[in-house]
Amino acid sequence: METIVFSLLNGVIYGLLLFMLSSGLTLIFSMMGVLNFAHASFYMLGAYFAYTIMGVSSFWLALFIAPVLVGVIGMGVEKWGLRRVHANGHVAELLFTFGLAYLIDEIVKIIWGRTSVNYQVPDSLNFTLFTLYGADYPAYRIFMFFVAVAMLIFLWYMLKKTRIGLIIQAALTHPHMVGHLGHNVPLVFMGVFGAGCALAGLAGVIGGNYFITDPAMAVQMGPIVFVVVVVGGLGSLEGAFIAAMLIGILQTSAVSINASLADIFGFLGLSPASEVGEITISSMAPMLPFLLLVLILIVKPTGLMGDREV
Amino acid sequence: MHPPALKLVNVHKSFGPAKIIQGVNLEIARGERHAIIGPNGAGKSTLFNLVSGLYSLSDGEVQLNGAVISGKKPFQINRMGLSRSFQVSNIFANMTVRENVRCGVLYSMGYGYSFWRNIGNLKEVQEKTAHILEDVGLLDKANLPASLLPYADQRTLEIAITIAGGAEVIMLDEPTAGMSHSETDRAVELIEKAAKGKTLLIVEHDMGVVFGLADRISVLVYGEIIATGAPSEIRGDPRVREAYLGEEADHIEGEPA
Amino acid sequence: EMKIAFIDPLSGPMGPSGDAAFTSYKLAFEHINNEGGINGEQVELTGYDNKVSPKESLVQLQKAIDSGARYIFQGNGSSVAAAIIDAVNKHNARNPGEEVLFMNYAAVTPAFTNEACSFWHFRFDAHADMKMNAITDWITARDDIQKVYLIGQDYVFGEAVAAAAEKQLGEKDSSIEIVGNELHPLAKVKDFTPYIQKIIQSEADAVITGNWGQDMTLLVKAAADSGLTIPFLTFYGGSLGAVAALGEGSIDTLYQVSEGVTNQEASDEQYALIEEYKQRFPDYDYYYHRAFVAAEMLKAAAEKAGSNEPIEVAKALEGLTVEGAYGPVTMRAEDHQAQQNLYISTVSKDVKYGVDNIDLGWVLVDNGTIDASAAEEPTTCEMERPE
Amino acid sequence: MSDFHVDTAHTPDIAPPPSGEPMLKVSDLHAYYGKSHVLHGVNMEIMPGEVIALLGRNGVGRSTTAKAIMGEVTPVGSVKFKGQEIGGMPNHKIARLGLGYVPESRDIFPTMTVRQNLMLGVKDLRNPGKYDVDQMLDMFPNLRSRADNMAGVLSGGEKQMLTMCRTLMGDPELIIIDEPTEGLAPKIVQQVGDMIAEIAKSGVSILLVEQKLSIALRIANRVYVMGHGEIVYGGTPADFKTRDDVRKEWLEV
Amino acid sequence: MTDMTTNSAALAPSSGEKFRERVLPFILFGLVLIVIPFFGPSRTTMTLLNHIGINIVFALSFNMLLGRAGLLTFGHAVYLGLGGYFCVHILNWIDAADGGFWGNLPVFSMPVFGFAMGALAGAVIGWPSCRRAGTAFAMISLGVAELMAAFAYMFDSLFGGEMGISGDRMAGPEFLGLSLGPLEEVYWFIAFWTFLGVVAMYMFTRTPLGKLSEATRDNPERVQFIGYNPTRVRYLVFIFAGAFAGMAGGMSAVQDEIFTPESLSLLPSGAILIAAYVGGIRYFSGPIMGAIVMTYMGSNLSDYTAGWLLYLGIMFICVVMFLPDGIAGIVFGFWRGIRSPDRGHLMGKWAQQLAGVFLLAIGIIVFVEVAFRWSEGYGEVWEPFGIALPHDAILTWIIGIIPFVAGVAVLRHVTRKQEEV
Ligand SMILES: Nc1ncnc2c1ncn2[C@@H]1O[C@H](COP(=O)(O)OP(=O)(O)OP(=O)(O)O)[C@@H](O)[C@H]1O
Ligand SMILES: Nc1ncnc2c1ncn2[C@@H]1O[C@H](COP(=O)(O)OP(=O)(O)OP(=O)(O)O)[C@@H](O)[C@H]1O
Ligand SMILES: CC(C)C[C@H](N)C(=O)O
Ligand SMILES: [Mg+2]
Ligand SMILES: [Mg+2]
Repeated sequence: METIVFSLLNGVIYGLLLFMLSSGLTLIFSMMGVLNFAHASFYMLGAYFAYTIMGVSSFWLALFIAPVLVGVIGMGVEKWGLRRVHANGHVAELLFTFGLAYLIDEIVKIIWGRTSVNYQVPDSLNFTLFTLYGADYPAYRIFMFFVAVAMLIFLWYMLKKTRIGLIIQAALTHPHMVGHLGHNVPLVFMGVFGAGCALAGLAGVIGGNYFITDPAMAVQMGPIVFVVVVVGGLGSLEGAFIAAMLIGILQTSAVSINASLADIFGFLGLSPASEVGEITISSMAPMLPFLLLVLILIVKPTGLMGDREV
Repeated sequence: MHPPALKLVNVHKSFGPAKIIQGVNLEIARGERHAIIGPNGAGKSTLFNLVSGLYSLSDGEVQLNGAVISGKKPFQINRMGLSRSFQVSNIFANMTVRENVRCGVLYSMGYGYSFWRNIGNLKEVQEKTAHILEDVGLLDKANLPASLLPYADQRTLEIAITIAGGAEVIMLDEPTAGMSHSETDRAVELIEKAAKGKTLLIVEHDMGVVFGLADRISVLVYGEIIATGAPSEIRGDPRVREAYLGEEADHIEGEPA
Repeated sequence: EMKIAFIDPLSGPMGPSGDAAFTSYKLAFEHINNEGGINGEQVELTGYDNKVSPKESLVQLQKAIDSGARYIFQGNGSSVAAAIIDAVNKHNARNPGEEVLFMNYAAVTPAFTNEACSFWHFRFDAHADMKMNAITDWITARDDIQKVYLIGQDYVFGEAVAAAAEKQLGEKDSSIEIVGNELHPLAKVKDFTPYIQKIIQSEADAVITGNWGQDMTLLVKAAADSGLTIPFLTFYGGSLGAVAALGEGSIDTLYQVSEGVTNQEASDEQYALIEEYKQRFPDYDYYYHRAFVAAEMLKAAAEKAGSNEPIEVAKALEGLTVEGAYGPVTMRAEDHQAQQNLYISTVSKDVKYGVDNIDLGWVLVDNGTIDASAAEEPTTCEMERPE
Repeated sequence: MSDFHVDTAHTPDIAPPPSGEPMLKVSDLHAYYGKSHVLHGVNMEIMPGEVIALLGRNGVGRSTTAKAIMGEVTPVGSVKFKGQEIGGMPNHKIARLGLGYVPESRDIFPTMTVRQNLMLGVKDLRNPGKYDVDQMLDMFPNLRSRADNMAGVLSGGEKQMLTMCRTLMGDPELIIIDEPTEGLAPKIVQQVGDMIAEIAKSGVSILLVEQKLSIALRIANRVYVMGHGEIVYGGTPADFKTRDDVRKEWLEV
Repeated sequence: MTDMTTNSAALAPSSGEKFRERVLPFILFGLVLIVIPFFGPSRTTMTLLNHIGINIVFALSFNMLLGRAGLLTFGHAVYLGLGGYFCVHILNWIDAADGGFWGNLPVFSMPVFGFAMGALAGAVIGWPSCRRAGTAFAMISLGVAELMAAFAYMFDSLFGGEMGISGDRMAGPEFLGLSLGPLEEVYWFIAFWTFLGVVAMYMFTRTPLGKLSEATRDNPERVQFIGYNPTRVRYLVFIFAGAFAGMAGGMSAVQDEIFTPESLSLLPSGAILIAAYVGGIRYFSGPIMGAIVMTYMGSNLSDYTAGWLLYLGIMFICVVMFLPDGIAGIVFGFWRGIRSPDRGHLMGKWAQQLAGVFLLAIGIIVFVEVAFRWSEGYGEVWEPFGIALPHDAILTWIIGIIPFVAGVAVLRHVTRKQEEV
């Protein structure tokens, strides 16, 4: 029971963070068809900006300014980089963002050093909310929860309920037609890319102090974010949410399961002393998302909720 | 008595709720040159896609020389002797013209997926390629990348790839679309030559081409064949006039070769 | 000029660990150079970043050797050390007359000075069994610890720590129960909360961990967040940031075994060194005492041999004793394992030298001194020596 | 590019347009697809309130003319709308000047409802045009019954109506409509024709690219005929009806 | 095109042309390989050359997928890794064997085993993944790479955990008198297999399957209608690509004598992607050039500057944005240019472009170098050519900004003029 409750609590938090990260990527992909490899780098930028802003001002200010800064950078990238590459096709776009990720990582190292910075949870959120089965539950996690939910609502509202959402959705399939109706499609695209990056930046502000802010954070988060987006179904916000939760809970609960493969498959004659038998579920946690990715792509290439093939 | 080269039995196709092909029955005899005409969106290309295996049928059956081909993969159908072209040029853009045609030749000459033979040393392949290029008049552009060809030449290349494999049944989807008068004339000449002794199924909006080339014509409207017959019958058919030809029927001249 | 290569992570998650040692060697060799070098030759120390990757380390090793370095210092990661030992053995066999020596200052998998020992390898840190001995002694002496949780990094060293703990606890006090034995991926975990959750549920009274670098810091950070306050018996609680992460919570919960503690009684000279280090490298604290010892032993051996040729120096190092700031250090000739005093310390407010730029620091616990003779462990090494 | 310029506007077959300030003036317009040269110097003028039919055989470049005006293909030459050069302008700016375009491909947004499609035609919500959604739906009862359906399931004729209404929502002064009756059943062709006549009555100028002479001649004030990438004839429907030679040479197969 | 005869033989290149274009380059390549050791390269250079050889084979095998078959993969290192691991195991079996098959097996043959293992891995992993192309294929390859790396960390007995597995290349009987101990001997080994690999992969492009892989890249739909199954074509090419990657793994096993799980991960896969792309994926020789340049930079640039990764990133982005044909595109463009009639005009343009790039590079280098030293925080000052450029001096920033702006201006000017033509 305890195990389940804790796994859920932690899994949901991790899942929400994954969702925050992948929502921007989903946004960008569904609008522009660009798989942004540098997305996790924008997440990292968000964390570092927040750290720097917090140094001179407060966390709350950082919470607003850092994502905006990241968004502006994203818009610049779209305007001067991505747009040019667009003509050479999706592979070129993908490689462009791939290179961009390298570049951002290096620049971050120049500015903030090669080791982690001390980006801390603000004092106002640094208290124990409740104690459950002898373990404290920090208030910050609940804060994360609310921010993620707010993001979900905001995105959903933007995509489904506003005219901008409509324009973007229309521009995805018929960009020229939307232009002929008098809407500025390049501006919309730039805005979308910027917004997607800003969302990544926001995730960075929130996640950077929950985890750790160092130059490796982008590389470590990058692949998993792709897993979320692809498993959820490219371009599907709901899918990304479900996949993020699924992966968050899956991975966290795997860590808390002590059973080994032999315990599970013992009836097949798998010996606990054998190399395969002694592998524990918890040690398999890191590879589960990727297993899921490969399986999903083979079985259902549209992902859980997507309506088009990757 | 030979079975018909191509036989469509009660062919249906729906995309979701949209019923695009609604029960087409058609027999095309060996050696026949058959044209399908009809308004845009009637389902002509869809019919081609069904026959050639790109789409799967919702209902009905397609036979090639008596053998059922519906349900087979496009490459299997191709190997059974049916080859098609596309309405929008569908060539290998980054390869040269010669390579394009050579790819079309390879399978029919039995080279399959071979990876132990140097393609340059395959004499027959080279000769057949050159032969086809000469026939279609692209020999002088053989070493140009296909994407650099002018539009009409790309259409010609499209036909060349289609006939390269030497299939018995050739299906051409608007082969002269976008060609000028003289180009169209040349294309018709080429098609006649290539289809000699073979079965030809062609979709065209250019009535000059259709009436000049076809032995028989079928008219497809809203997924149904409303008339099939010799060109003269079709021209006079009031339903066809109403649905497709309109005033134009009066202007179609004889049947120039 | 005597070229010395330092191969360790200098960037990435484990970067600070390597850099802290690198700065220590810089200062140590600077002092040696100021005093006229080794046998009159100035030491030139160069850092090579290996990102804790064995394969990358070999590339860097090759580069170092090609640039003329004959002494290789490395410590972060036994997996790397194993690769370097292997590569150095091969190099020395294939290139007689151009031998290089591997000076291991921190990779403490016991095998390196037992079954896998090599004439070309010298270890200046006490190995895992030796340190674990100190820890298990301390635990068995405490009556309130009945359940112990083992957590470590999933690689040779982590496995060695776990094995040593299991074996020694079983031998010393069969009433102590091991309620968890967990290995997690090296330098990849970002959130230890699920692991801490497991520890809480196991109702353990103490945790033993060999974690280092980021894995140490994040582990105790997650523990603090979840309100877990049982003792953590560590090899590397002194890793950058761990004390800061726990804050005052680290008092009497964070323990470590090391070859010296800055706040223990020492000479003025030593105090001056500690202060100089902090002043030069404000990001770090004086932590790698053995780096200074290793540099000193190298100098002593070379001068004893009267040569900077590795093979001569190696022979001279065998059995050499130098007087360190926290007691004598002897390089045992049998297996090239340094023998020295070990100290168990914990965090206190009442200190001369704080760490992590806060006013908490390490102090010796009662009876925290283990004499070199008590810390000594037998070896199974059958060393092949060049004639 | 060749610099020399044949002023076809004064060849005998092209009657001068009514005098006045043209709403749209296309002069010596060339266009290319890659290396193929499709438009070879198109000249035409459209006066305010006029309905112009652009005729020609398949593939002569009528659609390309429309696309070049709208910036869909790069225009080489001059395109002036209300006196302003619009060649090279981004397409949304052209649209905002009051030039509407209904392309051949229709391009409805299939996953949105009819109503949403219409709403997207409004350029600026704070400043809507003279039509609102309800008026549009009144005009086309067919559409009203499907207002909340996904546009993707509409029939071809309905789609065509929807695209035209959508463009009207943006309050254009001139609409370029490309082959509105292509592939439509004769009955629907009739309907669409009526609708265009309706729109024209409300004062919007129309450039109609059309193949069906019956419709074109019924609603147009003037007719242009294209051949080989240029305008080869211009005149009133009445004059055109007398010109069998033009029909024979440029329109029939 | 000049020869416009209807003679079919004239279509194919003449034997002279064939020789010049298809045989001569390989003879030259072989000669270069043979001549290099006579310049007496240092051990460092030898190691570098050996790694270049390995990466040439690896990059070419990668390009069989990306450049030729249009399959973008983020997991190509998996096949190199598996091939390499297999060979390290064999090295150990040879070492342990007393006679028998393993005892008599020369280490020289390792690449053959790597090839076989790579092919096997390609056949197994390719089976599910080749059913998809495009982004789905790319994502599957990414998942597979992460999965294999995680898997490798779990199975110590096969992959040796963090530590990896090492072997001894001097084990077993000598072959061709090569003990493979000293680096010079390893060089001959690498040179032999590199040459063989390059020739084999070139020949592959000339087979029907090779041509079909290009056709499938350009238009998988159409391939179906000329009688081929695009999935089958991809799958077969995938197996070959895996095999040659495995061969590179075998070469690497002998050169480095160690394999670790991280060699299966995304990082080396990404590195080879960059190398091939920078070299130019549209040319057969592109990846070769890319492998040479990137391996050199990867191992040597870091000696000159801490910012080498940043330079690599900038370079890669520039290639993606401005030179989609990569280094090979420049080289061949230059070669064509100097033989074309308006070479005078072209030379002028190139000179301007070169000047622009040069200025831009100066600007960037100043920024990066100064920034790096500033960020190190040890107060080191960059002194190129004896001019001290501390980060807080205005002069520094002037020296950075002026060439940068000038470079951008020159390059824009050249592009503009080009567009006007
Ligand atoms: N994959 C598909 N999904 C949904 N609808 C389709 C699909 N393919 C074709 N259609 C629809 O089927 C109808 C018939 O299309 P088809 O391309 O067969 O027409 P056609 O007779 O060839 O017309 P044209 O003369 O313009 O080429 C069209 O309304 C088209 O929108
Ligand atoms: N995207 C394109 N790429 C290359 N050529 C094209 C393209 N679009 C059209 N063309 C060619 O340009 C010429 C003019 O095309 P356009 O679409 O303007 O003709 P049209 O007069 O509108 O005829 P229709 O609409 O009846 O086919 C044709 O020869 C056509 O084949
Ligand atoms: C730097 C040290 C913490 C390394 C560790 N003791 C090991 O042997 O792997
Ligand atoms: Mg069609
Ligand atoms: Mg048209």
